[in-house]
Amino acid sequence: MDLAKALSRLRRSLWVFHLNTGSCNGCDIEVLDALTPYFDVERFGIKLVASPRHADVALLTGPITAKTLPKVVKALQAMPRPRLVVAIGACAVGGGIWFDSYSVLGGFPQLERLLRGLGIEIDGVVYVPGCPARPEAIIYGITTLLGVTQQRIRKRVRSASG
Amino acid sequence: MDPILVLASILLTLALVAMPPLIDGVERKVRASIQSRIGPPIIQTWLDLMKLLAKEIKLPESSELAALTALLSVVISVALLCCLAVFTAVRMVSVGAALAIVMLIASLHGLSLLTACTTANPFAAVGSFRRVALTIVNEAGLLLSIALALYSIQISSRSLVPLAISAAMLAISGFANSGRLPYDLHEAEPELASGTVIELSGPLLAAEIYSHLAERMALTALPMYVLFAALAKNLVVRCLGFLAGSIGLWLVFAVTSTVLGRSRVDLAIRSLGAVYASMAIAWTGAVLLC
Amino acid sequence: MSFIKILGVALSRGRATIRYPLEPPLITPYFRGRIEIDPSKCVGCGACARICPPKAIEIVEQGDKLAIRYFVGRCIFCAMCFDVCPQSAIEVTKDFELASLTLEDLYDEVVHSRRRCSVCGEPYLTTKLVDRVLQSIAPELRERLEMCPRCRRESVMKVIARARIRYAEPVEGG
Amino acid sequence: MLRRDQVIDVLKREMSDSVLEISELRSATIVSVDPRSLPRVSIALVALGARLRMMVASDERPWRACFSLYYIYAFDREGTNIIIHAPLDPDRPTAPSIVDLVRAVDWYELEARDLLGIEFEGRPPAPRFILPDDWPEGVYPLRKDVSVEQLRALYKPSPLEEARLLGAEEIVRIPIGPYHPALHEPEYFELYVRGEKVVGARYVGFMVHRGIEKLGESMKYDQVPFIAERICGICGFVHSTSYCQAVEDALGIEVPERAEFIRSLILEIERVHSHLLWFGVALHLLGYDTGFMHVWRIRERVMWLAELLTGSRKTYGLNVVGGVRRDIDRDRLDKARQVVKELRKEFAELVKITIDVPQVRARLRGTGYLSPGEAQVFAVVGPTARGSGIDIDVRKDFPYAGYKRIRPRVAVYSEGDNLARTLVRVDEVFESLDLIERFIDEMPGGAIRAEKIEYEPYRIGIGSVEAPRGEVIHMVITGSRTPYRWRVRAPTYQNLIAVPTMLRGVDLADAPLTIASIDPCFSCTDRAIVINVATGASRSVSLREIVRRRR
Repeated sequence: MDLAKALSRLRRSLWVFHLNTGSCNGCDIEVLDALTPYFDVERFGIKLVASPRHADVALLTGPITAKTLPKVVKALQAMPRPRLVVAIGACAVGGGIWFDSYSVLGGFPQLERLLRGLGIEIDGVVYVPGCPARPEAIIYGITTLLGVTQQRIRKRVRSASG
Repeated sequence: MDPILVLASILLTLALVAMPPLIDGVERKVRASIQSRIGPPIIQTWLDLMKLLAKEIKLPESSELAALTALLSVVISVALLCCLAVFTAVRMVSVGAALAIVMLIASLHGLSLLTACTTANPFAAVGSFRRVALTIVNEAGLLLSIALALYSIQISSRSLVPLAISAAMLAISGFANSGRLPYDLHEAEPELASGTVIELSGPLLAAEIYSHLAERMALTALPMYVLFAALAKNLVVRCLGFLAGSIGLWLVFAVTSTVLGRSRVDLAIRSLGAVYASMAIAWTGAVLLC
Repeated sequence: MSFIKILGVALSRGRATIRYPLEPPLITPYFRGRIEIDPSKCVGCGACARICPPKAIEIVEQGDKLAIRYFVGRCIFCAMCFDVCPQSAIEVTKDFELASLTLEDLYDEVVHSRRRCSVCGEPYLTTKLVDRVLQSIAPELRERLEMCPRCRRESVMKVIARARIRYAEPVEGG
Repeated sequence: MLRRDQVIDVLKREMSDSVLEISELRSATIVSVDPRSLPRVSIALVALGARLRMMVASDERPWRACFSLYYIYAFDREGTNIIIHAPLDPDRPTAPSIVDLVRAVDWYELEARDLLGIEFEGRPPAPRFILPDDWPEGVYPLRKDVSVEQLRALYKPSPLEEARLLGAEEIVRIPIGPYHPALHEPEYFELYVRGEKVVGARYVGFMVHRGIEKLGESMKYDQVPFIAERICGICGFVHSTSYCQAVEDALGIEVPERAEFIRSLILEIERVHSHLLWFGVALHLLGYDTGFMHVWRIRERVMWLAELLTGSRKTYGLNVVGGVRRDIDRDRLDKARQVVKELRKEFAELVKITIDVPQVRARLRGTGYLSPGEAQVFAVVGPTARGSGIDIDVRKDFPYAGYKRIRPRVAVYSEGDNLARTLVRVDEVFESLDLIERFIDEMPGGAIRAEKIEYEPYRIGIGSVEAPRGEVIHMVITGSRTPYRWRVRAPTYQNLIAVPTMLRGVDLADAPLTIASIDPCFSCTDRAIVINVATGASRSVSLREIVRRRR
């Protein structure tokens, strides 16, 4: 299987699977909103599918609660490669307001470490901050992942005394 | 055989084989504009298929048969399109031709049931059982309307009304058979599953999608084949009329399914039964009157 | 059959889609996006870090340096930090295009130098904060502000102890 | 008319031996009773027509050396709250179960058992569903002697699934995943089906347990509204309002009227967006995607309006204890009025069209039936109750915020099917649009936040709000710097119990819509973990078995 070829074809046809890992629904309704007339992601060839077997991208929302973790791992494992992940919202990116709770894993970075241990490769990740991430932000995240738009934000370290 | 007929058959077959994903793209665009949005580019379905071909195949355990059934269904659906194209080009309207078409359609449905069983997914199974339940009613309707159409052609010199009624009936059974709203019951529960193909991935899924679209094309083209093969004597008019009619009917179907919701198995069977019965009565009336 | 009218609705409303990112987003002037810390105004007092509900702003102490670290990935865009900042160093922008391919790029640090305690030499508050406070308080209190909290406590305790002895003396003597 | 004192009289007269103490709160009366007399007290209250709003269990050993149970009963018509408080033994907390008498208490008891280790006598032993299967024995997260840090050290989530006693994986096998039919929420109903008919159902959920109540007990008073808002991303403002009202109730804070009007205004905007969202999703579940798209198209205006008024499309971040953070100027209020006007027209047109679609009509009418009697027994709330002819609405029964001055008209339908619940919501959208206009017109001037707030420990307050899904109720026991105990009860928590009843006899195809017809919000409910075991009485066959047999 030619990963590079498949990845380049994803640029014009992207099927997404919505993976809620215990989010508050805020990002989830914005994901759904992105499908509706005002934002209409279908114009990019993006389609929401019901089975991870059909999906190219998992739209991951939520901080990954203990109870969903095994199911999330299984769903990601079921996706055929190349498989991408869009971590949507403060919870999926950094654990959100509950990052230090006892019953959550605390976002996709932690999950990625676990996945690596289990031998499940992810071929691309984009982090979309927001609480909830607005539909435009989700669109921007996906286009950034596909290389259509450029990432704007960069790490900054500035001195206060200067 | 006349070489021009051979050429026409080949061209028509190629057009029919290449068209389904393209018209599906148009259908998606039409649906989008009814929903006040832009929608995907017209070649989107082709792009989707190309992408799926490049993806990894992930098979659930003990479902090696799925690969076989997926390929087989592509072969059968292409054969189906082939039959329609050739029969139209050479103006072959007979009981034998009708039987060949019905057999091919029935075997496609049988195959999708087999695919669902190989994947052992409960939703795939529910989906295919529903499809079978609906198919039993539909196949009866299809057979009936083809029989009525064949008879109407024979009496078409007397009156065209019976032929029109039977063609409409054929179109309705084609619409119900093509897995569009409100009759896409095999999709099981909307978000829990995508019906019989739920466990397939990559090229296998592409094969299933293509064969599904090809079957849709065949079902749409069926009433056009009956009409044009029976009535149009000129080869060019016949072939182009057949093609244009099929595309037009496809778009009518697209708009119809966009303004309707999904039916339920019992409702669907009841409503379809009522439609077939009343149309058969109307046809009988028309035959008796002319 | 009035459900057919949906076609009329579609026709009369036309296309609703905004071609973002080609067209501007559907955003109001009141939208709260990423916060921007002005390093020239920030004194590193840490009020923002204390109020931040998801702890997206943290104080990181590393030796002589103290960093106000803002992790936009965990930010909930509530603007509580904007409300509490005594220096008005925090601005709420309308920036929502924050998608990043790496986690690293979601961090924004404002680094302060820390003042060393005049007694034990341990770093404590930021130089800027101490300087700012030094300007505004009475000269006799300045000395104490130049100490770290521990040394200040000790010096205060010493004063209190001394006072108590002085206060106790006449009682015992009498 | 039943008055608070009459109820107290009855309690005093009939069980003088077991009533320990009676004290008055701002919005309720607390009656402390001997735990052993709980069944008798419950019977007496239910006989008088009380409805169980919530039960709160709390570890009060550091405060008054006991565990406590608070049963909050309401007499809706009179707007009276009676809290039955039962102090339990600090070392071996046990209480008699009243689930046989008050059906609605089922989940509360299970939750108290699992999160606080309180034993309820007379319940059949149920397996633990609270917290993940591999959660350590004897650790109760809501007890005060264990901190969040300790819990994190004790338990690490495991990526590999443990075998489930329930056989939950029997029906839906990954890779479909137990994802919500409407919103892809991780929730899971086990359906028992014969042919196409559902003969029983069981909710296997609490996938979204994020430990909110525990976290809230370590946050400052003004930080809690933000976590409360994130209990639910659809109706979050309801939770932050409810929390703030509970604290204000406990401490006797007077909220300026303008702040109350702003709260009500935003609550109604949230209701409109939530109901439009639900209506769209319901149409989508019926396969009518065109309707879904158009409903969401007009909903986008509401989202835009919410952002204009509050600065965020969702999770508005407006509430703080004692009022609201930001004022809304005249200019924006005028724009809101404009949006409301357009919306009313467009929505009326769309409702007419969508309800007329043959499949939508046929599949809404008569499906998912819940009789008024059953609705009462399960103590369901919100549109689920109002669709079954029960006329309750917090805005009317326990007026709060702006509803003290402006009373809403309440839509009630008695059919009890999916259509009735849909129509209740449709009517409520129109009513909310009217209310928004009235709140804008009659908005008083003045301050938007109470001036000085002093936090005193160990005061009890309750705050309740009519959310789009029904009654939300929060109870707060104050601490000196953070809330001591904060209990949240979302409407779905009450309504889910009724779903298996509604599903019985429904076609498999209509099951997702029926589940969705209570407008479930699992993230609200799952801040704690519970399971309901209410399977069909008849011989139940799992879907997968059917598949196997037919093959």
